[in-house]
Amino acid sequence: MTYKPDEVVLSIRDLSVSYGAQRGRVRAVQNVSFDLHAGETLALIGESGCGKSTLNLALIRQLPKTASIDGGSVLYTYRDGRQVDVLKYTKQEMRRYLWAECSMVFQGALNSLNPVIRISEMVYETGEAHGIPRLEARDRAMRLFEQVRLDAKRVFTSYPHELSGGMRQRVLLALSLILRPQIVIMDEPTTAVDILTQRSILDVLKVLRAELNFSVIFISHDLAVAAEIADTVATMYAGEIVERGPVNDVFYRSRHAYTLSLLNAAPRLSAGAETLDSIPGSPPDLIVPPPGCKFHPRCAYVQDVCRTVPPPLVAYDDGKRLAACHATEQVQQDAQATRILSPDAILPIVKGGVS
Amino acid sequence: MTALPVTSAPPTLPNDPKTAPTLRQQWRRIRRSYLFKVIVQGLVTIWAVTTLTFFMIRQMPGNPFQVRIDDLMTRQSLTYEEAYRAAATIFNFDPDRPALLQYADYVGDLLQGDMGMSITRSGTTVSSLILRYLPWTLFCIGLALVISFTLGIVLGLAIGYWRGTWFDNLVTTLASIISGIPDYIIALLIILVFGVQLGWFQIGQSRGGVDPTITPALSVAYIASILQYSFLPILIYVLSSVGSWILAMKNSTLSTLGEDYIAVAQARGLSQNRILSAYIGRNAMLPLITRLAISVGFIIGGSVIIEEMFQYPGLGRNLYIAISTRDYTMMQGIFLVITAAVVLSNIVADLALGWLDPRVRLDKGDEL
Amino acid sequence: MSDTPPIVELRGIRRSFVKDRQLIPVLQDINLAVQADEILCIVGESGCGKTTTGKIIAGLLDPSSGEVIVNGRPTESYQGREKALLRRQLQIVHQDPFASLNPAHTIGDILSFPLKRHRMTEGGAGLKRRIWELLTMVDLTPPGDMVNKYPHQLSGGQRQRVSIARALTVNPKLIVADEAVSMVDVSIRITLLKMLLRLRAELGLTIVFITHDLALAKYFAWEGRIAVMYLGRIVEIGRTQEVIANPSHPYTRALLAAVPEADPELTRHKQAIRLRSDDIPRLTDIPRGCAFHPRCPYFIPGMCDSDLPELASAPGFDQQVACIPVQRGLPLHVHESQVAAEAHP
Amino acid sequence: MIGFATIATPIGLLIGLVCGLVPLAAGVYYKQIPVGVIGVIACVISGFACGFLGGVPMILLTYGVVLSYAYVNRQDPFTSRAALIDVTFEESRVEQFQRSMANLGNSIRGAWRALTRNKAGFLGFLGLTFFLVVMVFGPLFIKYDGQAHMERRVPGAFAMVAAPSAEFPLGLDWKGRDVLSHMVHGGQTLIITSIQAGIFATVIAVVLGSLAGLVGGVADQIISTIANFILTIPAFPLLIVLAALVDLDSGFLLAVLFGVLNWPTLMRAVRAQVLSLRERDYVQAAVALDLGLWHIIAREVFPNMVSYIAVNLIFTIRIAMYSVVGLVFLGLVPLKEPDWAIMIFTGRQQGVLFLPQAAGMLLSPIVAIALFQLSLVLFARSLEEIFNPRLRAGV
Repeated sequence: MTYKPDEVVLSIRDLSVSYGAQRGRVRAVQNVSFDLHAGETLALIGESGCGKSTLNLALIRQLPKTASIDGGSVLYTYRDGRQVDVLKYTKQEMRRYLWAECSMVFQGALNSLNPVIRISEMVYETGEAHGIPRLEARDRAMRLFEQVRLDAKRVFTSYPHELSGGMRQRVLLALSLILRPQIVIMDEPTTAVDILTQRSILDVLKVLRAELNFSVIFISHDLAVAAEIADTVATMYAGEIVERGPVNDVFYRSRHAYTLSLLNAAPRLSAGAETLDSIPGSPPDLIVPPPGCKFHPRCAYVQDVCRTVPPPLVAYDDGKRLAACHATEQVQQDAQATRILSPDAILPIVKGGVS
Repeated sequence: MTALPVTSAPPTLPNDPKTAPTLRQQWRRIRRSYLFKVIVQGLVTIWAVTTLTFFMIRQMPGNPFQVRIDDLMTRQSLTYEEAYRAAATIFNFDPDRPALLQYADYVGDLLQGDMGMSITRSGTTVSSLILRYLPWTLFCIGLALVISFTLGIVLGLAIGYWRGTWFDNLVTTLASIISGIPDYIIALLIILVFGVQLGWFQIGQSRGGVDPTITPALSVAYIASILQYSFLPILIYVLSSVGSWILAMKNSTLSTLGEDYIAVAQARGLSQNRILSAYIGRNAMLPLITRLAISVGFIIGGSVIIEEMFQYPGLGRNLYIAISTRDYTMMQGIFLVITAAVVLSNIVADLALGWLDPRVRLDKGDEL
Repeated sequence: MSDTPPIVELRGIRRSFVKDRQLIPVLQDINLAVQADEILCIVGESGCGKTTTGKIIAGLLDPSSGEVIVNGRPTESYQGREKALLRRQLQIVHQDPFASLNPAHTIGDILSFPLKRHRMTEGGAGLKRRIWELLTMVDLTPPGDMVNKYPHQLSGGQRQRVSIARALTVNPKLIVADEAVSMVDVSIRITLLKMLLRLRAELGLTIVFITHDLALAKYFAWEGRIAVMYLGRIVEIGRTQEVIANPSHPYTRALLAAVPEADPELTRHKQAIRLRSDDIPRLTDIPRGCAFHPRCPYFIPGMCDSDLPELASAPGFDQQVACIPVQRGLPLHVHESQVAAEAHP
Repeated sequence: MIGFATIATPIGLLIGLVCGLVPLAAGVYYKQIPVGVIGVIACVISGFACGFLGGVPMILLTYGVVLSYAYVNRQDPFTSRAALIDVTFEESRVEQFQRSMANLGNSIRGAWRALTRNKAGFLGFLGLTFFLVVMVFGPLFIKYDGQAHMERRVPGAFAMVAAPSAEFPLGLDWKGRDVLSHMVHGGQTLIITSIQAGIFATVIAVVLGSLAGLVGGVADQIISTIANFILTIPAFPLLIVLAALVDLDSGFLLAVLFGVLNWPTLMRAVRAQVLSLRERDYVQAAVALDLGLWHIIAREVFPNMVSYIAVNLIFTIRIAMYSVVGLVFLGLVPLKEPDWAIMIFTGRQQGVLFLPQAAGMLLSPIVAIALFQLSLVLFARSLEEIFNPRLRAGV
């Protein structure tokens, strides 16, 4: 199903989450707002501690006890058009909403399946929890296992420890689609697996996305996987979304200094000789964040205004792109000049160098 | 220090054709199977313990003969000769027979399943005595274990899942208090405080295992009296072990709660009961199964004092009597049964673990 | 190649481990020469034996069979003082920043133990000066803050720097970086790699860099060499620029084609090479002949599944490769079973 | 082992006072009078309790604590933030001594903070201190009432036993003797024996455990089979047989016997701990740096095991007391009076167990043993924090 930019499935407004800590409140997510459209794959990229995982746990209300949602709304649109704020749901309503409307694939493939029961039992219990008879749950699972290129019969009756890491991740992927949810949140699904397994999972994901209609929130610290899979990309830093836009705009015409410096620190295999430069300093303290733009202590484009005035999230190209950076024009110019590789600099691997 | 190198080059991997397994192959498969190894190990341990106890108890000062003589002299104030003659007639025990020969006979009989005759209660075989006392101890300890294990699992799971509540704090403090105090101290506390001071139940008259006046039959009265007499020992066994079960289960539950598959289960919208039972319960219980085997040995140890205190006709008390009267064969018999019980519970625990936890499947490639 | 002997050479190295009553052959016949002053990257998927190889190079693990030759002499020939000196010349930096430093010691202790033990400095003052220099060398400034801290008070990146400083205390000749940056954030990763490159130039170090991230390997060892490992064997080794631009072994080609790139247009036009099967064989029953043949798209029955390919040169490639069809310059056609596989995905 | 009772004498008091002068002087010099005074008290107590053995080490400890409050090393290069060139690294002997004493003081204060932070643990610590103080200093204030007192029999009462009264707060025992004096004097043998037993079992377990863990191979197999073998036999009945075997008059032999019997469980835990620590990266790095086997055992592996061993030592002491009291209770070990366990045994033997007025004689030892065991268990919790560098330093 292609990405329909006009149909919004999930719209998040000013969502804020904070943790209790000895030294004070850690503001992990600060008034984050974005829309997720039908069939869209939105990649959330950022380094550890930027709040992307906290944001996701907030969306499915699985935050740890020490965390609290300080404000904002998460408006979900059912297939029949009904709109509801998930944050207002009771425990019971939440349980019906989870997995049927919004499912999740966790990063730890090795530990995401109950080690003492068979895969079949997990399929049946998921079905039962949402009123799907056993037989239908079984058929859906078997078909999904085929689609993710698994030996359905063998996998269905085996225990988790009898499957390899890659197979388990594919079982999780299939399990996340068994109730045909509109949204699937994927938290670094391919970080814990090898290169070839990662490739087969990404290919399978593209095939599934084409055949079934669901949108994806894809969390990753790996820019390459985001570049490959995302329709739109959002960069997060210190709990805030600092840039959002179509993938090519964000990668080639980045409008935020942090996004550009992340890209300049990410090696590209086919780019031959590269001079990368890293981001000095270390991630900010979320209890007492630096004044003005939180990235200014580490930013190469820092100006006086950055140190005092927090940059507003401004819309560009009539709303298709958002960025919160005082030096956005300068950043975009440098990005256009450096990010696009000239064709001869690209190593032949890309052209499928096989006779 | 670097790991020790494996000197042999890797052998060529055997992939023998799948013909019908010959008898020799089948025997090799059984021999390599896990269960077979465990049973053999168990038998060797039992044999080693019996031998050790056999020789050790003979080193104890005095022997059954002298004890009976002293007893006759003090109680019936007989002279040494009279006591000696009286004792000699009853006993068929010859004190100065070399220990090794005694051992040879003993093992010989043992292999035919005969545990010899009790020395002090001459005329009755050790096995008949054990069969008379074992059920009582088995009943008490068995019931106590079942109660304290299940209670421990349920309470531990509850305070683990609802940690931080007042219920959690209350149960945790209580559990750590009673797990800190030895069983016979609890027994004394109960007897003195509830029995003597508050007079809730009469300690004096509850001697023995059941009210002798009721004819042993499957009647309600008989069973009721058994329960009434064994109520205190069982209560004390439960109190002395339930504390550690609760704390162990709480820790195991807390660590299981941190696992990813719990978060995934919750994200799948499974009901709380389903998560509590199939996910947290089953996984958290696994490490406790192995502890179950070890605790059997511990409770049997404790039963010596508890049964002695309540004059309860179990193996523990009779072991104490056998030791004080130096009844060698009786002691050997009881030690044999106790060690066999511990070895058996280890095997049962392994089997249970194998059945409950698929990762520890017994038939790891070498099916029995 | 300089005429001096390789700093560490592995000849016919095999290594097996025993895991619950089963003998698992992790390395089968590794032949590798690490030249002095070079940067050598060892890449491969998990379970290919690259960490075991790294530990054998650093002398921390004895091979089951085969020979380890250091500066031209087999390790057994070193005795007494010479052996101790050799031990200190080969150091290692581990992957996990949380486990590589002893939680019970302060950073000052960690650095002073080796310095005191081998009397690298004289007196308390000399010791402090050397610690100060080392901390500055790895950009852990101001040293005053670092010395009395415990490892759990530092970030992942800072801990790896302490690990590197600790390795430098004994003036090593070779450092094995076993996935040394893979658990650190992307932005700090590059600073650590640049620092390692700078230290290599300043101190004349040889660095063996082990990683599963091909793009990182390409960046770090662009001037050096790269060795690709699969199921306990080296399948391809040569100068990084050749191996990346002109890969010879089918497994390397599949890897390079499979890696996504941090560049949307680039990564979306890459043609992945479909393998004939996704599951990796177990180390306990490695396929006959070339271990990759069950998955290789260019599988030639009779050739790939019979004799064992050895590392050798091949027409049209500067690097060495362990693949018979490539060595014989045969054109690589997609195997017919591959076509069948595409009929019903 | 030095029995406490013999040393707690007035001369010890004198030694303590003399040693106390040092922290007092330091307190005055560094203008930390309150800390100095605490130092003096500490010296007096330890000097009094164990004479020189207690007094002299206490001088160093208290001096360190006093110094740590006042110590600022102006010249320490690492605290002065100066640039490399203009920093002088020279440090005289005296300054080095000062700095090491300050560090010692700081670590003691760190330990105290960790101890007080864990409420339950601190409660346990207070309990133990109470018992030790009563054990060491009690005998000075309450005379041991050894002979029977016929005259105290309550007219017409069946036995001499008397319930607690104003004159005898814990009542009289079956020979009309003051239960309070027995309680004060009765703790020593029992507590010392249990501690000795705990130490023996722990030492054997740690040595064999580390040996099995580090050396592995044949040594590991032998030690493990012996351990499994001993574990199969229920500990208590075996102890009964052995107790009868060896005619025990002193607690010391009983402690050794208990140590020999109870090391397996702890040995297995220590072995597992050593095996896991041995695989850690920092141990491998120490091998690479050629720091030597001794350094690896003593400085790399052991510090991470200390909190583990300390906690297990406490549990072993607890089990030891359980067994000792159990043996005495069954009358299998003829320990001399006055002893808590003997009070219970005689209570049962004389048939006074069921007399309400015997509550004083029976309940006081039982409650005392229960409380001592409880404080041991609670104290183990804060031990975990004292020895764990992460918890202590990372406050």
